[in-house]
Amino acid sequence: MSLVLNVLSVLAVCAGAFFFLAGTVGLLRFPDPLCRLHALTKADNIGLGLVVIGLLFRAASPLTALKHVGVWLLVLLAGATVTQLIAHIARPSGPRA
Amino acid sequence: MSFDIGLTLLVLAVAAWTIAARETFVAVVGFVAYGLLLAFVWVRLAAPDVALTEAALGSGLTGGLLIGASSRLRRSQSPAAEEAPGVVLKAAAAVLSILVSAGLAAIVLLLPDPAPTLAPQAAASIAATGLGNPVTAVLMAYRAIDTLLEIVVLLLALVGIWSLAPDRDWGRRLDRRGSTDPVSVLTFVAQLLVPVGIIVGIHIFWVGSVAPGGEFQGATILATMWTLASMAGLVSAAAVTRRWLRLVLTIGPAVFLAIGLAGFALAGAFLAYPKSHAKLMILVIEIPVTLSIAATLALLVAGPPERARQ
Amino acid sequence: MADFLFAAAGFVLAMVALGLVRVLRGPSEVDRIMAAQLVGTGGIAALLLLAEATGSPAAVDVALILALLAAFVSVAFVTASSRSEVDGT
Amino acid sequence: MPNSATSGGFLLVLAIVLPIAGALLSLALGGRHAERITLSLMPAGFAVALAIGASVWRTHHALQYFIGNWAPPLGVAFRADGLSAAMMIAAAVLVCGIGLFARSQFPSPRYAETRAPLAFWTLLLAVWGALNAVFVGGDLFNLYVALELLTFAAVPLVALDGRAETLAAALRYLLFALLGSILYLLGAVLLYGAYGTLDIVLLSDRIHAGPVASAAVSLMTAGLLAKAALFPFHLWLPPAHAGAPAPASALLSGLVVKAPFFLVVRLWFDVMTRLPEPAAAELLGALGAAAIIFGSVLALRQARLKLLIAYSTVAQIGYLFLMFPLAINPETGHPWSNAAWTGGVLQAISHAFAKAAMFMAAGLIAEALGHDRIASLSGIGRALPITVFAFALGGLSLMGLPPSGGFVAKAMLLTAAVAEGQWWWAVVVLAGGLLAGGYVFLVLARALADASEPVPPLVTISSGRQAIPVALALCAVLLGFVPLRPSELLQIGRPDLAIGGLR
Amino acid sequence: MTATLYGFCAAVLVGLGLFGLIVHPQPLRKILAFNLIGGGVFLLFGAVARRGAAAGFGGDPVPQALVITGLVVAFAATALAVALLLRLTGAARQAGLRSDG
Repeated sequence: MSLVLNVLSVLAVCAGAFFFLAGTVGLLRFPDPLCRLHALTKADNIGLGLVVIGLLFRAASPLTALKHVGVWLLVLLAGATVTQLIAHIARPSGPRA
Repeated sequence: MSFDIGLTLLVLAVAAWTIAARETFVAVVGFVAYGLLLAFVWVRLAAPDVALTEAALGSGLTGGLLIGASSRLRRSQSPAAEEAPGVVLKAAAAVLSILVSAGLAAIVLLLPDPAPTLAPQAAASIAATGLGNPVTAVLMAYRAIDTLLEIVVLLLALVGIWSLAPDRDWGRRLDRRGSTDPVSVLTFVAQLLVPVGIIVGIHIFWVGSVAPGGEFQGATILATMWTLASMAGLVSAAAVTRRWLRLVLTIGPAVFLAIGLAGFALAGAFLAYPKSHAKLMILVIEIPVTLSIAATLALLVAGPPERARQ
Repeated sequence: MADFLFAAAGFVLAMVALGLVRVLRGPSEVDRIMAAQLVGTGGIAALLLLAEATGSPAAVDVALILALLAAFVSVAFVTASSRSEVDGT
Repeated sequence: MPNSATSGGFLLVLAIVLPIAGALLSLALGGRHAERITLSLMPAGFAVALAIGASVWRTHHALQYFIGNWAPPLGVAFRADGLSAAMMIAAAVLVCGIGLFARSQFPSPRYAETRAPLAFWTLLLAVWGALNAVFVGGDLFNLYVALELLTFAAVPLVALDGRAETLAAALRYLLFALLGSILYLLGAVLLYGAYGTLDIVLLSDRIHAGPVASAAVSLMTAGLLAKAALFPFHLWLPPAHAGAPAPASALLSGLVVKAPFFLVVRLWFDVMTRLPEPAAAELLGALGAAAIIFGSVLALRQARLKLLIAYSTVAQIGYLFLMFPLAINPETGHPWSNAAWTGGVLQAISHAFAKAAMFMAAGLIAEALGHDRIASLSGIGRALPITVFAFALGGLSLMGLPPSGGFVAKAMLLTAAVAEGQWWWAVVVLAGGLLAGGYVFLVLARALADASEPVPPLVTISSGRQAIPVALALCAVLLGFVPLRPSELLQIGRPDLAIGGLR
Repeated sequence: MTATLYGFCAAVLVGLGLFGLIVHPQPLRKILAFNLIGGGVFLLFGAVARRGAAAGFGGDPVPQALVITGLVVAFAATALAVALLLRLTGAARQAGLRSDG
């Protein structure tokens, strides 16, 4: 059982790490800010989510699990807000960027 | 070990960037990242209490303060900026800095092995405090006088900041942040985040007696949440002359002092706690202290009372 | 297992370091804010992995605070830059 | 040093707690009550300082107190030896004088609270508490917190009037002070890393010569020098001290810069009891000599009275550091039984009184004339004779003419210089005295000159206010009747004081 | 070993901050540099604490607690310096307007 959980955990963490890689590559390579914005927020939020899922398989207590999920939700919220607010700024002053 | 080397290089790169960046705003961005990485380092150094403080204060609240300052300064041209230093001064400064760094690094290698430590003594006495977290025991019992004076330092910084207010604005509400911010996303986020943050802050404060956490970390989170709410226009600070505000600010150190003085009668010394009630008395101090620190930190970020600019 | 988690934390941190290049290079403010966001998210992920790898539960609390404050700092960034966009230039 | 708290040790706690509690109360009740709280606490604080002095004098031992009954190294100790007691009494007298003097400048508002009185009275109490914390602190980190307390209380006093110049001066002062604190802390960290304690007495037992100790002490000393404004770290001082309101200038120049000096003395004579560093002491002395000459010459060239007095502070701080090369001599026994040690401490105290009196006098003159340009002081001697008299009395001490504390202090430094065969310090002391005579007479000559037409003062100054600088200047003069030998009070509680320690 | 590594890191941070403090003319950059030095000093204390791990604690709790105190004091210093700087900027601008007009 624990072997299965470990394998699942490893898989999820690996997938998460891959998404971080993708997000970083996107941030560095995509040409315009809104594209980068898109790539980044999607990729690293999914990456963190997968890491959290991977760690949930090994969570010691319900409280720890709750904290992990809380971390993810908070980051999602922060990401969504910032995307929203940035899009707000970036559009009017588009050419400047 | 290689992980730590990588982290060290990352910290140093970000720090160097903070110094080298041409624009102030960019340097501030670098500084926030620096604070975050330092929180990481503190975890690696087995100092979770410090990591919590660094995360909340070093990266969060200081970051917010500096970001606000740099954006305000950018709008107004910097005041009579002294001319940039010449090459000679730069070279001399570089030589001095390298010497200091090299000297300190050499001293790190010269520190005695095994290292002197107070950990055994702290462990031996912790039972008398009724606490489970040795760092809290140091802050609230062994060296409580430092903590008491430090809270007074915070209040003095606030008095100092208030003393910068223009006389005509004394007694005005602190409404510097555009409380009519039209960006409703901000309001929404604040409404969602602030209650969560308050719960987290109280949790961090509460576990402090037995686990990493405590009044400074909890209070910082509460202050941050207040600042967020005020940025979204959900709350605004009362005028600095309000009596209840003054009471909130001073109740913590006042209770701390009162219990400290009661120690003369109850336990034979200033800031001593009777063994049977030590934990309870520390808790009685910590609750108002957390409140006062949170209020002080929030007002330190808010700045002096000033008329909102048109 | 701990070694694997450690390595994963290191990898994510390396990604953060690469993302920082964007903070440093700009060119626009928006990029800097986004990169700061990446540093925050990646740092938090690395911290969670590290907490599990070294068995230090308090690191999860640190991650929780960082997540909470990542939102705060981002909002401060955005309000600061939006304010300077509005009445600056 | 006994291994337990001594009787009467609780007085040390009171010396800190009373002003701090007063500051908290002022903040809580508001600016309308701050003045009354301060004035009613002054006698109590003064009594505590006297009681500490009496207790030290009577028992011939340092007072000691362990906070919360936690003995060092885990806990924090407060200690008061003769040196602490003398400084605390001087601080108490000065704070009381400054408080009485400031009443008309920062009066309690009748109705709504106003900014300046709240800030001034709260910060005055806080400075007092912080000074006492510095004077009794027995733990290097606790002293760091005390130094920060002092910085945060002192810096806002500079910018109370909110003008751009004073704000710039306050910011520069703050940056210097912060750099000083962080260097001090860095040194303390190294000492803890090497010896596992921050307690001064324990440290003095454990410390041994080596690169770590040298580096730590150098860093701490450098930081403290930045705060004490010793040349070449003096740049922040003149604008800050000259720009502050007169009572605040008196407090800053008289007392606040003496706290870091006091800590340098602690560090060099109490922590490093067994580590004489003659070369480093020579360097401190050389910086002091440079400060004396440089500060005095610049003082002579100032056009404004308050700036002249501020540059004179830069010079007078220089004298304090002459005691290091003269007192540190591993062959002639305990440094504190040396005249130079006592002379340096006496200079710190008598300069505090003299300089506070002079800044107050300058403040009154500026108030009466509406300006403080030295060139247009003519006739002020007739309008404010008592004030000009106070200025002259203070000047006496700066010049080192008898009878004054400055005379005794400088005579002791001279004696030591001759006795040690280091005559070049004597030349500096004498040259500094001449230059001080120059700038004091420059002011007096202008002030006593008859104006071509009588200048009616803009504001009449009550004689009660004029009496305060006179009283403080008289304190400086009274110190001149201290006998010319190492003072007994200052010797109490010096480490390893043998029976025959007094020469 | 980790402690020594981070001790080196602290040493370099102090040097970097010192350089910035001397070289940068703008006050806000000086404030940032001061915080960098502060970070270095606290980190060095942290390294000292880590070396003192004993009695089942991962580090000596006394320096750790002192670092927390120091961080809070450093924050207060930053806040005061920033407030002074902003007020100075405002006052200088007003003075400039007055002398211009």
